[in-house]
Amino acid sequence: MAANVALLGEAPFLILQLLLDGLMIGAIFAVAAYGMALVWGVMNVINVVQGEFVMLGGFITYQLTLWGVSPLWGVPVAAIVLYFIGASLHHVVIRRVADRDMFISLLATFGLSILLQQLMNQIWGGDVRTAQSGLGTWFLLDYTVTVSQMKVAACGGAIAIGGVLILFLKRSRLGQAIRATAQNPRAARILGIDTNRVFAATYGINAALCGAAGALVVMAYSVHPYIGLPYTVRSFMIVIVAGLGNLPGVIVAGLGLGAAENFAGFILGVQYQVAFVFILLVVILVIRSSLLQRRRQFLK
Amino acid sequence: MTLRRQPLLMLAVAAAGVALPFVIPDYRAQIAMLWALVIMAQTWDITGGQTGYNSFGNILFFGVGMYASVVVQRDVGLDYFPGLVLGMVVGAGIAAALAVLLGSMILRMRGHYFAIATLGLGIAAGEIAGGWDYLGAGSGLSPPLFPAPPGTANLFFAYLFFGLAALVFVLLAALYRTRFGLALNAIRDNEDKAEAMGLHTGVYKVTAWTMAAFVLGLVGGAMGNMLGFVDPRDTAFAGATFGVWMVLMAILGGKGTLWGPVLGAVIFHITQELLWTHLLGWQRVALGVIIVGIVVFFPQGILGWARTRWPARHEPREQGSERA
Amino acid sequence: EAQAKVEGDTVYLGAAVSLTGKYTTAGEHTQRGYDLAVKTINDAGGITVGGKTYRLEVIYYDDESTPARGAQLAERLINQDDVEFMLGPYSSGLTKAIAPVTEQYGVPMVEANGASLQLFNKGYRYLFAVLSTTEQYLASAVALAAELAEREGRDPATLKLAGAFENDPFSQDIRAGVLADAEKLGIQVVIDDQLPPELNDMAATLAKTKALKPDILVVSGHSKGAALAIRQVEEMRVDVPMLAITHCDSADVIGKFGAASEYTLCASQWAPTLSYQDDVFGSAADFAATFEAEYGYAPPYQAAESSAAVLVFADAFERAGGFDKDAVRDALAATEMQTFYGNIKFDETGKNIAKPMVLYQIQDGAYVVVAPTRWAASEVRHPTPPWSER
Amino acid sequence: MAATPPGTGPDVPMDFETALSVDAVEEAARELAGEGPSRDDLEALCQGEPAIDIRGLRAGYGRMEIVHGINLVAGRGQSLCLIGPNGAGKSTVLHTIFGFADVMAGSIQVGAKDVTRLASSRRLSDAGVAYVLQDNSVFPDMTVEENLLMGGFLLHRRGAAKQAAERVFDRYDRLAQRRHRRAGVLSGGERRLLEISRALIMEPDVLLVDEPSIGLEPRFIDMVFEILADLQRRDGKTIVMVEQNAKKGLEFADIGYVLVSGRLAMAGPGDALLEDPEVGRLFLGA
Amino acid sequence: MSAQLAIQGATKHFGGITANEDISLEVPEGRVIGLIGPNGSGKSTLFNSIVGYHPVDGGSIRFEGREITRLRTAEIARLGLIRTFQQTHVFVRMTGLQNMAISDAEAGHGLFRLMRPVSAETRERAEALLAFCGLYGKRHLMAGELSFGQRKLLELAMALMVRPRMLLLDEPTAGINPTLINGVIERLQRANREFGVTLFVIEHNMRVIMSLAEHIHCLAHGRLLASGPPEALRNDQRVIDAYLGAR
Ligand SMILES: Nc1ncnc2c1ncn2[C@@H]1O[C@H](COP(=O)(O)OP(=O)(O)OP(=O)(O)O)[C@@H](O)[C@H]1O
Ligand SMILES: Nc1ncnc2c1ncn2[C@@H]1O[C@H](COP(=O)(O)OP(=O)(O)OP(=O)(O)O)[C@@H](O)[C@H]1O
Ligand SMILES: [Mg+2]
Ligand SMILES: [Mg+2]
Repeated sequence: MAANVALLGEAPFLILQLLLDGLMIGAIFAVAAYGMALVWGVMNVINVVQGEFVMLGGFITYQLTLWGVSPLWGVPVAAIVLYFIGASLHHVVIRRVADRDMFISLLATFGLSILLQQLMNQIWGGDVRTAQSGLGTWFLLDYTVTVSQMKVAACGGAIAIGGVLILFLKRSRLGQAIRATAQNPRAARILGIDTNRVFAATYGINAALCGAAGALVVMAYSVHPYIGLPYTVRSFMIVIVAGLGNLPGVIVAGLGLGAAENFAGFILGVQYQVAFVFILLVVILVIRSSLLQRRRQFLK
Repeated sequence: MTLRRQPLLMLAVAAAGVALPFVIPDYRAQIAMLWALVIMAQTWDITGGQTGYNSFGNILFFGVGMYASVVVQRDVGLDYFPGLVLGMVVGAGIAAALAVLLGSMILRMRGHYFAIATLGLGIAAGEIAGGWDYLGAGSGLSPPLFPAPPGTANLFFAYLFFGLAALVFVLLAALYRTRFGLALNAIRDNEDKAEAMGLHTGVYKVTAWTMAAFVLGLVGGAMGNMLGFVDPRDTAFAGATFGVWMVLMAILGGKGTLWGPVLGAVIFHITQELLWTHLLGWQRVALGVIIVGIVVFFPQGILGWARTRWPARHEPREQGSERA
Repeated sequence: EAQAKVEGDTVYLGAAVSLTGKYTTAGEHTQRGYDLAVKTINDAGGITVGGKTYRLEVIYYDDESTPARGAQLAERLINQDDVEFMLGPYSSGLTKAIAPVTEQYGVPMVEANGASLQLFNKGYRYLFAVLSTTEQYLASAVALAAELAEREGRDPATLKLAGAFENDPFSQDIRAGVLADAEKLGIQVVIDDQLPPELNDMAATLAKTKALKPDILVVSGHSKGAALAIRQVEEMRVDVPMLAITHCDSADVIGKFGAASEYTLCASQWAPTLSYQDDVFGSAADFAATFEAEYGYAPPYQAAESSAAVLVFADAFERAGGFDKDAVRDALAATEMQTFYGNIKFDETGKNIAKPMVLYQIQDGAYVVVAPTRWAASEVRHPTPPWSER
Repeated sequence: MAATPPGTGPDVPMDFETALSVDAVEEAARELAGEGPSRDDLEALCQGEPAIDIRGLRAGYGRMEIVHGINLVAGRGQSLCLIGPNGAGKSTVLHTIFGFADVMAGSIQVGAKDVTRLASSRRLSDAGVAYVLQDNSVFPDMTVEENLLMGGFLLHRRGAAKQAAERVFDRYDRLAQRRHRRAGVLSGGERRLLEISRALIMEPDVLLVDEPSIGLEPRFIDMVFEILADLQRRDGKTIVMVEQNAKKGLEFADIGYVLVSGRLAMAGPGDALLEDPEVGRLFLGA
Repeated sequence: MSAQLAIQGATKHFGGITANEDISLEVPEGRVIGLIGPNGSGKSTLFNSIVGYHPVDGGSIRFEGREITRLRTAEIARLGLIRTFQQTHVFVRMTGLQNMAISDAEAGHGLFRLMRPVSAETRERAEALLAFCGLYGKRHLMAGELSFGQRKLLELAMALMVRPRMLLLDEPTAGINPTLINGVIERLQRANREFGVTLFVIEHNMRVIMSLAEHIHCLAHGRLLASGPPEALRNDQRVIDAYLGAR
């Protein structure tokens, strides 16, 4: 461990490289986290299928490349397909569990998550899939630092998606309905807002965001049927750190998490990278909860 | 479940527990697993059902017990059975100590924050074990072979887990009749009010979780030996299987009831075995469908559903007007 | 009590394989290897035991890539399905979970995908492995590096090695083998990373590699590790003279990454170009052709070794002249045969000592055997030119 | 008849003069009511063409039936007040009119339109029914102005909602002063005012109001009733309200209905009920 | 005689909102004291501060001579200072009797004392108090199945089960049928007189507060506006302006 820290000192370009790589994966986490924040805030559902939506987006994009379509089209196509998948899942399952104990929806979405994992495993097989975007690589500092153009595009795309989402919620009619429903669903209903459709749309938008993220993932990294959990868990962490209803905070937290994780993997050894993330999650929860306790409030 | 029929039912289950390994000897391994699952569901329900603290990370204690027991057997140099017993006890002790330590920190969180914190702990534990060479790191550990002819190992574990399940059941039945049981329910129903009435809620929550941890430590300690191989992520800290199943079984049967977790575990285990046999490769798709089905159609569990269906059957209810 | 599972003219073998979960891909190769051998044997009239001919059939369960499930399924195969002969699962971890069960019941198991050396120091009597054990996987790569260094007039002790190994029983064993070899040759290990199973980004390890400039980079992590390594080494332009990995063919790295996979060294249990042969499949190349005709892709070695396991059982049944478990076990222990997959002879611990590993290099878009010298089809291309020149 | 409590220790006195049981009140009310008012009695109370007409309504939540076959008619521009003990089903009747509860039998007609099976999100747009809920229903993180604009969510032109909001601000200075504040920080009375005026943006014909005075300080209670009176007299709205403060409610309303255990026990003009000694004893706590 | 509950300069802010500002008042032992004031004037906030729900920003609170400003809710409750809630809080999935059993402070809250079955005495006292509050016939019903008014009564019975030294009641009659209100008033008066429980009551219902309280404090905008006996307060111009309105 000390050796790793020393190495950072000897080869400072590593710091830049780790930071860039961390920020780029962090941006993708952030997109999935937007969706989770939305569904959580509006419907009071913690959506555990988040990662599987990302995975589906990746497979859809991969399928496009098999048909000879450029994977860059995967971003809009996966988003649209996932929107409809999300809306139908809402119709069949989520709508029936959403107004119950939150724990019930947690379990229901968990069930969906293993269902989708296995379904994809049966359909596409368990293989690792990637899609070549055809974009190249930039080199900085005399070839020591490499920046994949695809990852930069993914990062930029993620931030742009976030911006569009914030504007959409603020300005559009559906966005307003979503905000109103989030704050008081009953009141929204007495004003003639069809909250069920708002929920379906919210859930669909969430799925679409994840689908877009998945398209970026398959181009910048890789997908396979069991890739979901890390995205779900990281979305959750990001939302907790940023605080519900704080979309700009989500992107900052996402980038921060990506970077922190990368540095932790480097310094502690990659085998402890995942442990680090989860312990960080617990530590953040404990700290937040004891700060609140001082004011006699609770994380709930 | 009427109160009057309880002893009869318990007698029936006890008879089944004693007789089954000989009635269907080919299924001894499954019978042992069944009772182990029953215990997992029962212990999950102490916090999840009775106290309203839904944990996704109780698998932590199971895994700790499993590793502790195998390491004790490996390093202490006792014979098989003394080693196993010592290992189970040490594992349970460590699990309980961890529950006290971690519980006093994270049981302050409420609702799903607690659930997620426990999930994080469970996964982190698996990852740490997977990186720790003393515990065999990613290669896992192999416990000693059972020192008896084939088939007896399963017989032994079937009775061990049955005995433990029965003991846990009886103890919990007694516990839930005390005011401590009521205090747990009070926390579940309205923790603010429980505090406002002067209850030491923090102490009770930690105690409840510690009880669950202790028993799970025992189960894990024995389970490692029964399965014959300890893998950090897929056996010991198997959040995606045992970890979730215990929650599911309790909910399926009816959480917050004495019989619910037992019933849930039995139905779940049998269903799952059937799926494995008949739906090769698709069994987890089916499992997903079943999970969703359970929470959509039986959110109160089978017992809860039965109760709304046939409401008159439980608890004596006196009609008649009170004194004016 | 359980009767031997030989009904009429059918002999049943039991197997738990990974049809779902993280080993799905390789599990499928395994299952297809078993199926193909069974089909080929049956089509050729089955096996003749004690003057009577029998067909083979395999009873499968899905172990979901989890050891706990695997152990239970072994119990179930033996107790409920009354299977008396087992084929192995995929991966060392699963084999470790199942072997104690088969051992308890004295059920012979021939396995083809559990390479961990630790399986063979437990004193198991009923476990037989047709494949070479883990310490051999990348030993030839490390030895090759040392040899090449000497040829260049360099002391092998000045070499630096970087390793990234998935944190599972198989790769951890490989790691142990590589570290031991490095120590023996005096090679300095500068990176020793253990990749978590859920990792999908090796950037941190590769950045370190760039900083430390090792002479050899070794990566082991099933199919996913292979794909990740090739992709990110290219993307990050990591210049390393020698890259050696496992699971090239099962991950189909040539198909996925094309030119980026050039120069990569791949450890393999088997190659279609080897000159072994047997009566059932013919030569190694014949097997490859049969497999490709059946399943539409070239057989990865996981499939080949699985087919070989069935051949070993068939041979042992015939020599045992019956289906008594212990007689079959003894026949297995006495195996000495050649198959399309290689020579097979078990030592007293049950591992195959008659077959070496081979080392491929990807040259001009094809797998070419470069070591050991006996089968080398071509000279190794070394060092890998830097990315700026490729 | 009564189950006597055992062990009534010396420290718990048991000689009370006053009743303390919902059941006791219900029992008495049921005796008083006998069969309850007939459909004809109710129609007689309705003046002009009915703006809302409920026939034989059975409704509840899920499988549980709470309202057991009631009729209700109120004419255009009339106000009707439902009173009754806790848990009688008063709020459930309003819920049912707006489609928040499950109808098991019967029909609900608003104006000329049968709305029994209409989705609740379309009752405002298609039938002109607006609802002021018993508990708080503002959007706490939106400003007062945004809340009013949400009241005009169904208006497809944004300008129209804006104009309607301006009219509200012209009328109620209290709200105008606070138009850019978050609604979450309003006081109870201001919040009630906002809820009522928001319900009026779409110019509904029928206004359902659940316990306008609950939790309000005395001054606000008067203010809210003034607003309601204004709406009825000046704008000719039909108002159906539930009020636990039965005295206030009956003083205000043209028609009073007494609901007991999901059934109509009595009905009559508001002032007549107010003077009825039995009603006074049972519901006004006189 | 020094007051049982003494509040000195209690101040509480929520973000920019001042909920309580420098409130000082006393509640003498054995009396019934009222607290009135417009909506949002900080009445519930003051109660919350007293029972340790949230700490005050400034000032001190003493109960029976003991500083309780920084104590936690449960500790304060164990001193015999119990509150009820504006929205009812009962244990909805437990029966009335169970609700009472767990409220029995005399049977003990220590872990070991809890690990015993419910004693006969506890049960008897619970039944008697349920009868006192008119709920004896419903003692086996889940508290969640009770009507709103009945839950309020159950909450009162639970509070009495603790044998509190002082009860803080937050709008005990809000949402209760006017006829039943008379019954509640009588029960409260008896509890005060015969069990010797000090009562500190928030109410908007003037009829209730005037017939119950011996002394009333009125808050407005988070500050103490006026104090005095009911009659005096009813005619206090400041109170009329801020709260009661012209009659
Ligand atoms: N969402 C619901 N699901 C099931 N039961 C309900 C629901 N809402 C109310 N109830 C039950 O229906 C009955 C009538 O409730 P309702 O709210 O209509 O009474 P109410 O007359 O308005 O009483 P209050 O004066 O206390 O507001 C009560 O017994 C209540 O417990
Ligand atoms: N937890 C909180 N966070 C933020 N603001 C709060 C909180 N609790 C109370 N407030 C605010 O403090 C002020 C006083 O509230 P409080 O509940 O004490 O009023 P009250 O006198 O009890 O009124 P009511 O008669 O309506 O119950 C209000 O403006 C309220 O919005
Ligand atoms: Mg109501
Ligand atoms: Mg208040």
